[in-house]
Amino acid sequence: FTPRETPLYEEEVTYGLMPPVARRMPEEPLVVDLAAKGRSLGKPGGWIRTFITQRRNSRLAVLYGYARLVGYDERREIVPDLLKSVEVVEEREFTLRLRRGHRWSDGAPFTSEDIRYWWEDIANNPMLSPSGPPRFMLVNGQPPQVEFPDAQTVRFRWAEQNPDFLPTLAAARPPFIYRPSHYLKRFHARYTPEEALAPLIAKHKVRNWAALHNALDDMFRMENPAEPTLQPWMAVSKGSGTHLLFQRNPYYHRFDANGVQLPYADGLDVTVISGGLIPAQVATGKADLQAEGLSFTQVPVLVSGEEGGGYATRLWPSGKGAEIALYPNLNYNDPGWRAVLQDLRFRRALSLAIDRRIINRSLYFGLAREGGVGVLPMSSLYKPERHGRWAGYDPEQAGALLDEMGLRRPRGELYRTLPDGRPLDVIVETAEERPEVTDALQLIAETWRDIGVRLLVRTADRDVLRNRVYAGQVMMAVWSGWDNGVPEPESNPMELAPMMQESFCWPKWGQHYQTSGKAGEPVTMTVAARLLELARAWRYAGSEAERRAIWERMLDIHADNVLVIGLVAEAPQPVVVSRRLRNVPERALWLWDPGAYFGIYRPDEFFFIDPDKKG
Amino acid sequence: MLRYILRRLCIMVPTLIVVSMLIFVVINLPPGDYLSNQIAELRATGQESGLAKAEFLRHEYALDRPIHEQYLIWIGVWPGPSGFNGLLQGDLGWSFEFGKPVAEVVGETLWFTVILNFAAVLFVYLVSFPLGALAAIRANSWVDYLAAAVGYVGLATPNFLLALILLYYGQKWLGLPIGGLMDPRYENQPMSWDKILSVLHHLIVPTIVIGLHGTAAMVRRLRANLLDELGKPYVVTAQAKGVPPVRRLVKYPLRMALNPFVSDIGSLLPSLVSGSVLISVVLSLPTIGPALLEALRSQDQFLAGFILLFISILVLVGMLVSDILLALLDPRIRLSRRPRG
Amino acid sequence: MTGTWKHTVDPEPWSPDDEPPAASTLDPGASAGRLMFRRFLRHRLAVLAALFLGFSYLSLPFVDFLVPYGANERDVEHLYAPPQGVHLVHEGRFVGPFVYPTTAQPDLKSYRWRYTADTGRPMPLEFFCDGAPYRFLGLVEARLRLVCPPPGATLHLLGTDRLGRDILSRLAIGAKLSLTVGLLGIAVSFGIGITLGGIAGYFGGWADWTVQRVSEILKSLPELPLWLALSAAVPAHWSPVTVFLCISVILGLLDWPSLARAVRSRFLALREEDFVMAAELMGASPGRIIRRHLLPNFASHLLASATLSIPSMILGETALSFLGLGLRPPATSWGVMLNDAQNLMAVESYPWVLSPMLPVMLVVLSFNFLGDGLRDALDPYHHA
Amino acid sequence: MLKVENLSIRFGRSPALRPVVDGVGFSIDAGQSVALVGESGSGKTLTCRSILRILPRGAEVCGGSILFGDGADRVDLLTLPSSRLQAIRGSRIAMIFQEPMSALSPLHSIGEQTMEVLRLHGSVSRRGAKEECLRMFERVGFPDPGRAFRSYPFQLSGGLRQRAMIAMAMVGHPRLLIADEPTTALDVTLQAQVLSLIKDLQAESGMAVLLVTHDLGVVANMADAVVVMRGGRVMESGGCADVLGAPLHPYTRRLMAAAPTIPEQLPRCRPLPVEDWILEFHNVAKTFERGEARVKALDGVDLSVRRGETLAIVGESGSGKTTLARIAMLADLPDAGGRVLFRPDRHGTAIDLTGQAAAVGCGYRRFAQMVFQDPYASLSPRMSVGEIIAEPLAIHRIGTAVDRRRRVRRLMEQVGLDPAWACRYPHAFSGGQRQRISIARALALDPMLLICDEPTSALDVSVQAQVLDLLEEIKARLGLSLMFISHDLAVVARLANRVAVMRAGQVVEQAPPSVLFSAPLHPYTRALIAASPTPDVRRCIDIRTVALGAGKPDLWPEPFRPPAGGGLPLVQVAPDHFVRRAA
Ligand SMILES: Nc1ncnc2c1ncn2[C@@H]1O[C@H](COP(=O)(O)OP(=O)(O)OP(=O)(O)O)[C@@H](O)[C@H]1O
Ligand SMILES: Nc1ncnc2c1ncn2[C@@H]1O[C@H](COP(=O)(O)OP(=O)(O)OP(=O)(O)O)[C@@H](O)[C@H]1O
Ligand SMILES: [Mg+2]
Ligand SMILES: [Mg+2]
Repeated sequence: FTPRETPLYEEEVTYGLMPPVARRMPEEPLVVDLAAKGRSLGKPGGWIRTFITQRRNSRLAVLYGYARLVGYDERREIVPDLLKSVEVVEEREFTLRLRRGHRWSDGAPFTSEDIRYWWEDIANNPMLSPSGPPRFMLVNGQPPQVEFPDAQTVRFRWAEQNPDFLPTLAAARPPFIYRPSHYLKRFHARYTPEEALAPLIAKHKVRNWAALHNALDDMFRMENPAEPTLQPWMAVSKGSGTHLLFQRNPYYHRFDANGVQLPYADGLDVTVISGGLIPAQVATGKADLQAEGLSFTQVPVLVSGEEGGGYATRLWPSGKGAEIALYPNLNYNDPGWRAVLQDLRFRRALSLAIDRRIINRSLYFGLAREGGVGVLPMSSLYKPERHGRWAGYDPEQAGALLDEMGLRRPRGELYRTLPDGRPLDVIVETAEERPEVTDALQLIAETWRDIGVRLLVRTADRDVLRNRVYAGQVMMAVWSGWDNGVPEPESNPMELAPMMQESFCWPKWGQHYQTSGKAGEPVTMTVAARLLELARAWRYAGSEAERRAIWERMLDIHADNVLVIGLVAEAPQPVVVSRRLRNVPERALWLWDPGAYFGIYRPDEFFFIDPDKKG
Repeated sequence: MLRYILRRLCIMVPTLIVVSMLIFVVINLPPGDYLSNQIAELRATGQESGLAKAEFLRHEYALDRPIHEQYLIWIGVWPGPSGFNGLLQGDLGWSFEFGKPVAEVVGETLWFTVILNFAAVLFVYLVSFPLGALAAIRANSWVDYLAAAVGYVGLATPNFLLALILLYYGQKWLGLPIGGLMDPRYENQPMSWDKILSVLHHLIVPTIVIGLHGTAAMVRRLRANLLDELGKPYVVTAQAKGVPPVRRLVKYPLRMALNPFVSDIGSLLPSLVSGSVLISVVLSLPTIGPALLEALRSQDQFLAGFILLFISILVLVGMLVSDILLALLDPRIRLSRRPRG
Repeated sequence: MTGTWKHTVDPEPWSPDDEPPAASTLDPGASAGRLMFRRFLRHRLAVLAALFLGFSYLSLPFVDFLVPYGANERDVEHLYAPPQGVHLVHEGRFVGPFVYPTTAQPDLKSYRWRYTADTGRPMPLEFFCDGAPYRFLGLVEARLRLVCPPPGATLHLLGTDRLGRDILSRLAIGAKLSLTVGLLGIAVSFGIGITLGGIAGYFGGWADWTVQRVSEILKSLPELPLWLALSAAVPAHWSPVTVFLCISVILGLLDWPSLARAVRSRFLALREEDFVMAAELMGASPGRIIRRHLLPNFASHLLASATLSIPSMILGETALSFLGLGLRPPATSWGVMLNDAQNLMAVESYPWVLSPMLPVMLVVLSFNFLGDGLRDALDPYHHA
Repeated sequence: MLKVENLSIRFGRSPALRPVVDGVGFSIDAGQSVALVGESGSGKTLTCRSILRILPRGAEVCGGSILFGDGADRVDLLTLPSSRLQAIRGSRIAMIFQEPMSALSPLHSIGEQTMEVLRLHGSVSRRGAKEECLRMFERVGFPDPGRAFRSYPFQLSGGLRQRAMIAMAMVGHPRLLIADEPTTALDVTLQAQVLSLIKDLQAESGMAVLLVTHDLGVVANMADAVVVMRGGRVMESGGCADVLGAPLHPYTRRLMAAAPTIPEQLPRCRPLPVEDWILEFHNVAKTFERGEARVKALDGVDLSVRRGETLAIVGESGSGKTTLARIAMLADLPDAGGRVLFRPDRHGTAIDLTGQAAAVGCGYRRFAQMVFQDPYASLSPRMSVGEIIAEPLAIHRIGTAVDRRRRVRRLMEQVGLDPAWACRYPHAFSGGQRQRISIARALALDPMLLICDEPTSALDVSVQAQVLDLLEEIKARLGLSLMFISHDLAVVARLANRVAVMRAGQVVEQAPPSVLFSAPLHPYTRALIAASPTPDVRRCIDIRTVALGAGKPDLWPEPFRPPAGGGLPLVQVAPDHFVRRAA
């Protein structure tokens, strides 16, 4: 294995501005076996052009870069990446081993000091972390014992199991438990005297050193180009304006078998533009890799532009539990309604009264998968018999269920009434970020009308909606179903149980659990209590089989109780890929976590066949 | 006159206080605040790792205090967590959304905003004055009808749609650029001829889209007002003096017809900043408009508050300017001899 | 010098009391209103516009009867169907109005529906037939329609949208809202604007001061956040139409300062005119002076402004729906339809969904010409 | 130089309509003046305007030609391309418009508007143009040309505005001057001054003048030839001496007969109820502020009007007559210290109008009416004449709509207007017709007190006589009290019970007409009377000497000369005869 110099940096190296690649790389680089993955070896060069819709999406370099201490591979298994290895003992003790000679993008060595700095000077500094260390570092409220035996080794040891630790490190948004201490110490009051900090505070127009530190330490959004990174691409432009450039990191730790340092592409060329314009831009060939801002409705335009734009449109299935799902709020404030919503028959009836085929056909050209919320076939937890339960279109049965509940239709009226005489108006609230949702609701309204249920739609801003749900003011919300549609037994089943305020079925129960009973309401429904119990048990389960069993049970409960009413899943997400760009999977799962969208498909391995040609 | 201006300036102070309070209240009307929303969002999407920063900021910017205290801290008459840091002290606050001081966010976009809207205003005036005058002189002729039809096509097409159509076909057939105010490669570059050209190139579509509405409105109003004046005897006098037609029109009836437009300057200035919000959003122009909308949506309160306050100040200044101009324009208003009311 | 002049006398016979013949151009006795009407009639386009608008408004109560489909009637088999023609002659034989049935095939290359017409099977249209039920005048359940598609075929003269709804029918039904509700907003804002502006401009002094301050505060009040806040505050069980109505009124309540300022500044100048003083000296009340003397002299501007607000009245909701406040389904209006059409898809692939632009344009232009005609009719200097 | 042949103008195309100008022809040579006289509404103004081709919209020349220039550059103005016409307008042919208030742009200062002519047609610098203007302002009798230069029309009195109009026309030294009633708003001495100025220019540059006027006295003194018009047709034309001396056409004769003159011997006044004042001014002063400068328009006026009496006010243009009238009508408030008292009933208490304007206002507004000096501006342009005349009735809610319409017809007939015109708008009338509309409106309410600001200045003598008869009749019938402002001393002599002569914001002499016209005391009064022209070609006044007027006050003889820095009191010299002089 002989490393080869990157053409982009050849000049710098010849003039001595940068050490040659052999001295830049870690002593133990990560050599990727592309052939084993069925990918081809590429050549370095070229910039990948793409668009984002908002400035804050500049995090995209961290998503596409997807360099994590440990990361998921394409099969969604966790493997070391920045780390040379990680040793786990009983899921309580984690020993992280760094790569010797690994360097930050500015050439400074990456050592255990960087992790210590994070733990001692950031996570446990009351100024920088007013509410203490992050929650994933606490088990039953207790922090770990942390040791730094040498420059390459870090050991975390908890009293009890912490199964979430590694998945969190591999998340789309990683916690960055390592920070460039050599850079950040300059802004930390513990290491830098006040006199030296004062001018910096003034220059950055912030109020104190902590604010300064916070502003300059931005590993995720990479807003500060001066801050070194370990990602394959580092920010070069100041990050102002609408054009962001991320250039290859000369000290990156991954290489291909030929000794070519990854990433292949010299950089990411990111333009901020409004969502409505992205299809127009893409259709004229202005993007090499684009998925953000594209939706299925635009596919005809994208396809018609393929010839002129020199790209191909691929449709990746979405990896969410459901693309659109209705969340009956089991904690709705109105007691009469709450009883109805908690009634299993009601939820089943509503689900049965949705004609998912028409929705699929009208909105997704029939390409999505009709069915309730559940795991997707890609997951090992998938069971076909769970799939269609209570999700077929059967208005008769639905009507019968409602009749059985005593929700009668007064003579000559179109809609039923509640037992207390109020009209059966189901108010569904949506954040209206996708036009499909409104259409789907309209279609649902029609079929629900047939069973005597009136659907009223109300739109609110995403944040407003969320706050209203938490407060129990929303009867039913529309959102996407389960963020992770492809869980494995190791995935935390929190989402399926009333363990967090954030899940729209039971915000108050979730809050109760989260705050250990300080706020919210205790679980009153047996099914929910059972789920809670199972999720707790998952945490202490010793083996994979045990966890799998728990998962199965939870999934069964969900499928049977229709706690969330899913409409369709695996909605096609258009992904536009330039014909010049290689190693991009033909079809893959489009998922935030685990996945980081493109991240786990390793965009640092994507390459241009003709890197010298200007795009 | 000077005394009048000074007096008006004094009146502006209480007005401004009232407005600033209203703004603050309105911004805080939706439940929650940026950071608590962000915290919720991070939790909901399982991004626990982002929380520390948000919590830090929440305390640092006193979002955990009651609203009246927040207002006073914002204004700068109440000590915040790190002393008096408010508008009065020149600290515009922090934009959570952009992750930098408000002053920086606004400073960047303000330039583009001014350029863009200046172009639009210029377009409006350059096109609508001749066209309006022509439509008035040749009232009910084909020129008039054509001007009306074109104007109303602009008015009757939703802005976004118009923008989209112009953009798409402009790009397809004329190679006009889409979105942004300049070619990305000139960003953060020193000013150069190419950069200016690029900006101009990018300005074409937005200017038309933003300007068309105003132009159409102006043409119609100008035509109506001019038609009223054209029959007046003093115009005949000018004719008898041998004043050439164009000059005659501009000097006499046009000046008279200007009155309602001058009174509207008050809204011209702020529209320089905010008028094009939605269009800028659609065309993804880096103006202050999208920043405002985004800030409002996400309750980025210091940013939104400052922009809104800024716009209000512009409104007030614009009204003042318009009153002064009105008096300058019409001596009868300036030297009114009749006491009343 | 005087001698150079020839002394001539008009040869015609003359008697001292014959009045010089009246050189009147207008016939005597006609009232001012009649004359105005006659002047209006001379403006061809205005008359045409008035007729068109009159027809449109008069037919509003009956649109449900006139169109073949209901506003929310969907046809899953005809998503994004292109406009369909009505034919009269089939293979050289006169059949009467008929359509060819069409069928859709998915085109999985371009992800579009392709429609093929079965030109072998002419299917005559039905008239005065039963279609989907609707509420006639909002009261009586009815099914009778002027024309229906033959069973097994469709009648989409302007095509269908993404959910397979007939665009022509939606257009006609949407007119009910588009042509009415927004007018309310205009009325409110004009009412307030003219009254307050008039008072401020005519009286000056503290009245002016107060109106000025209020309008300043109102104008500098941020509208955007207000809308955002409002969108959160609207109760869910309100029907979309009620919401829209409310918003139109609120829009009107917020919109008056501009007009008020224009009125005020014009009145400030006008009140210095002698004829205003003359009226005052005759003892006319301020209200009368404003109404009879000042406003008519500003009528052109007001008319122009009013016609200019028509498009925003029809399309205002498109901007509002951007902020989540617009009309929501199942209510239909032109704004909603255009809003749906606001994407490249429409422009590029399904241009017929843009067809609501046509009636908007027609209505707006009609209002404009109507306004022009009125202006000319009111203008004493105007000679056609 | 100008030859108008067979000119016909009409409104509207319909052949049923008679042309308003029908076959008019005349010619003017360089240096000559032709006077166009005739009935109000006979088409004089239209004829003049057709020369410059600035007819109102809707009017159309349907025949004839207008040749201008001599020899080779003779052109037909009716067919000339408009670009060439542009060059002629203002520079070679200039026009003085009949109604100066409306004809001046309200937004530009007088100086600016005047200068424009020079700047357009000569290649004069700004400085030069301004100097030229100031010189011309001086010549047309502006007391303070510099101030006038900066003034806006609404700040000037009617006479000053007219002078501005004249200056604007003459500053370009045109070859043909069309003067449409150029001196109606001027007092007789100023009138003489302006006429002499015109004569001077004629002599200097051979300017031709087309003079439209109602004042046969002016015709007699100015014109070489006369064209008499009626109903759009020329009744008689010829040399001035011929026509005025030996009129052939019966209409001309009637016109001559109707011309009022100051009789040699006025009958002594009928005694009036002595102390029944309906309106009293006590120490009324009015100061206007123009930037830094202050203009004292009225300076301690004490005047009273008896019930049933006609008080005529004559005086120098700009002496504050209109201001006084406006104060009487409460359109302006006098400076502090002044009082205006109104006594509604014979023995009732006097009400101070300045004090409680609003409270009394309404009653007062019902009883007191005013005829404005500039009728055009005082008529709402967007109301038909019928509506205008009926408006006072509508305001005070008198009668039904039908009653009002009947009343309008009656009033229109009384002032000599065709009632069929009730639906027309003010702009479609001639100057004189508008003046009559204004009078009709003022009479609509049968007022108790009528204030007329030059109500007959634009009327030809026969119509004027008709209107004066009407006023006298109403006065006799209703006991109307009249405050009558006029420059025409002949009219004053006929109508007034008492005359007040004003100068520079003060009353300088006050007496019954019989006394005043036979034995004037004040030098200014004397000058005024001397300057009044008579319609007799044989008794021409020497315009040049009378134009000097009474001269500057410091040239007056001793008892009348105001001491430096002080004023003189008003001294009673006989019962009812007051004069301002040293006691
Ligand atoms: N715009 C118009 N429309 C219709 N008739 C008009 C219009 N202007 C003038 N006239 C009529 O034309 C006739 C002639 O008007 P003109 O102004 O020439 O009269 P004049 O001789 O100047 O009268 P005066 O001495 O009163 O000024 C009048 O009867 C008038 O009513
Ligand atoms: N609004 C004003 N601002 C300043 N000066 C004014 C104003 N109105 C009138 N004046 C001045 O006051 C003086 C008196 O004006 P007024 O109109 O009373 O004169 P008048 O006697 O009616 O003259 P005329 O016979 O020419 O109409 C004039 O010098 C005039 O310029
Ligand atoms: Mg005239
Ligand atoms: Mg006067």
